Amino acid sequence: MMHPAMSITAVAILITMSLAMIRAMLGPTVFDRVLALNMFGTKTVLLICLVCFMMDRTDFLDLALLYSLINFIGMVALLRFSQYGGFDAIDASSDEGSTTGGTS
Amino acid sequence: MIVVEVLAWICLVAGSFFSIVGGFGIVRMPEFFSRMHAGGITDTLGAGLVVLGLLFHSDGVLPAIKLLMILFFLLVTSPTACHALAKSALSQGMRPELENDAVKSKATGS
Amino acid sequence: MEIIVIPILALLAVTAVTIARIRNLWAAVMFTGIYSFLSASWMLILDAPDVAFTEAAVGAGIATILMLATLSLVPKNKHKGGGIQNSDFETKRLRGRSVVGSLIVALGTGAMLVYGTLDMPHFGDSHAPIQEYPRPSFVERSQGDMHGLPNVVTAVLASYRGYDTLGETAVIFTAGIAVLLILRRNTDDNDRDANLETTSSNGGGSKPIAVATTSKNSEEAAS
Amino acid sequence: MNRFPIIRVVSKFMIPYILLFGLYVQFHGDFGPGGGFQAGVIFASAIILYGLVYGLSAAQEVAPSWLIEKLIAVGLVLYAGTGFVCMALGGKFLDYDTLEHDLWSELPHGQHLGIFAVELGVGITVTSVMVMIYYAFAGRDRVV
Repeated sequence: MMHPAMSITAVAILITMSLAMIRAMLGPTVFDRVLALNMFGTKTVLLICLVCFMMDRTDFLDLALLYSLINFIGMVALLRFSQYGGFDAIDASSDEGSTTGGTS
Repeated sequence: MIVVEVLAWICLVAGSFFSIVGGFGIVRMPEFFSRMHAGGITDTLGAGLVVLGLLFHSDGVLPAIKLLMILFFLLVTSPTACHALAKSALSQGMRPELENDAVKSKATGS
Repeated sequence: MEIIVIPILALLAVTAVTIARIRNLWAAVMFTGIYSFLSASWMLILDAPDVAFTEAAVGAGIATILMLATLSLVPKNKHKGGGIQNSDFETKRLRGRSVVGSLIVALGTGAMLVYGTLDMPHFGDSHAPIQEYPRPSFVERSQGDMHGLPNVVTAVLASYRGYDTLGETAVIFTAGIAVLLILRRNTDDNDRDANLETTSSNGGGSKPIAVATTSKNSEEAAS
Repeated sequence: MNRFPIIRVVSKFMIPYILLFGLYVQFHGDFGPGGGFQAGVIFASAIILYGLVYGLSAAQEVAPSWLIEKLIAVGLVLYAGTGFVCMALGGKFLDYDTLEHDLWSELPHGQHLGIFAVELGVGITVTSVMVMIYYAFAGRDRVV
């Protein structure tokens, strides 16, 4: 079901993606780039939803679901490496982690 | 049916409007924390409205449930990532550039 | 659909050029993430959801983590601050020395590859073996063969081409073993100290040997 | 990441969904997009997320190193073993038509059962290889 509003939204999302990409290229700090990448991921999820509806293949929405889950892992990895620069200083946190995990 | 159609139009067009506004914001805003504000608009309001607009078009229960789950995960993960990003930026010495201490924060090299 | 396809392809091209040109390796890793997002959308539009699924699962999560992990193992000055001029100098030196040789190698390889394709059937030829062989095609056969499994891609991968997939699994197995042999130090064997002392060639050595070698080394150093 | 309590809580909240989605992709791959490889990668991503947030030793308590090492081989053996079972039942290697049975009607039959077993083998191998590579990277950095 090719709906005109969906085409408009898809074009708008593509414009937003290109703007986010400009920020990812310019980005003076690493955080600007991570922010742009996060935004790009969200926009990809929306674009995939729209494409599924435009092609009338709504069983492919699994792909958007997968991206909305996996995008978070990439973000956490980028943050952890930009914060600590590696895997070190992990184990100091693990003991406190068990107590925090117990209360949550 | 015409009501659903109109609602879908409104949601999709509003979602694309907020999405583009956030996109321009992330390019044009002067420094990192205000850009984060612009990014937050697209990630929550834009995404929510677009998914809501698609929800009006979905025929059948399963696509609607999947859309709701996508919306739910987006609304959980994206603000979390933004929060952690802001926190680690603050901890690495970046400060938001306020109007009255713009000179001072430039001096500290944000 | 053209209204989506053309911008996605343009963004893909821009991202690829950016990955090649950018000097900051962390930013390059992020751009590979963006490339994964775009190519997954593109494959979905091409009606290949299985490939898009693989790209989504690998490209955004695991690939980013592994590339970041590799960067974190590289010495710091390669990708932060002052090392940039150093690496620029390195590339300049290499460029001056071997541009002619590498150009010849690249052109020769390309010419051989193009020569290799000359015997292949033309693109879209209806008499090519790939169009002729499975007759009736897998798409028509798989419904009856597979008790009505709808996903033909899975049927082809796991059943009709089962040998190939067995080989692929063996390749993954071998790659995993190879990574273990190269990267792992036996941290979980309680002989971390011994492992630190000995060289990586006898990394599996037991504790007494390690102690013996270190004491010998110290004796040599003393004498 | 003990300076990010919200990330810890949200990760704890997300990991079950990622694992569940991995199982869905594994066992629904015959009907929709997906299969063993994708499911393995998703499953491994969940374990790696746990390792990134809670530390390598916490992840190794969940998925011990020795177990993962064994599972790398178990998946491949499961794949090849399906082929040998087919041979033992009188067919050719990986000829799933010999797996027809009438034991229990809920269990998949014939080709479907073969695909099921083979995809499970691929999934196990891919999961354990990915987790093992992560352990190799992370453990190396800790020692240096």
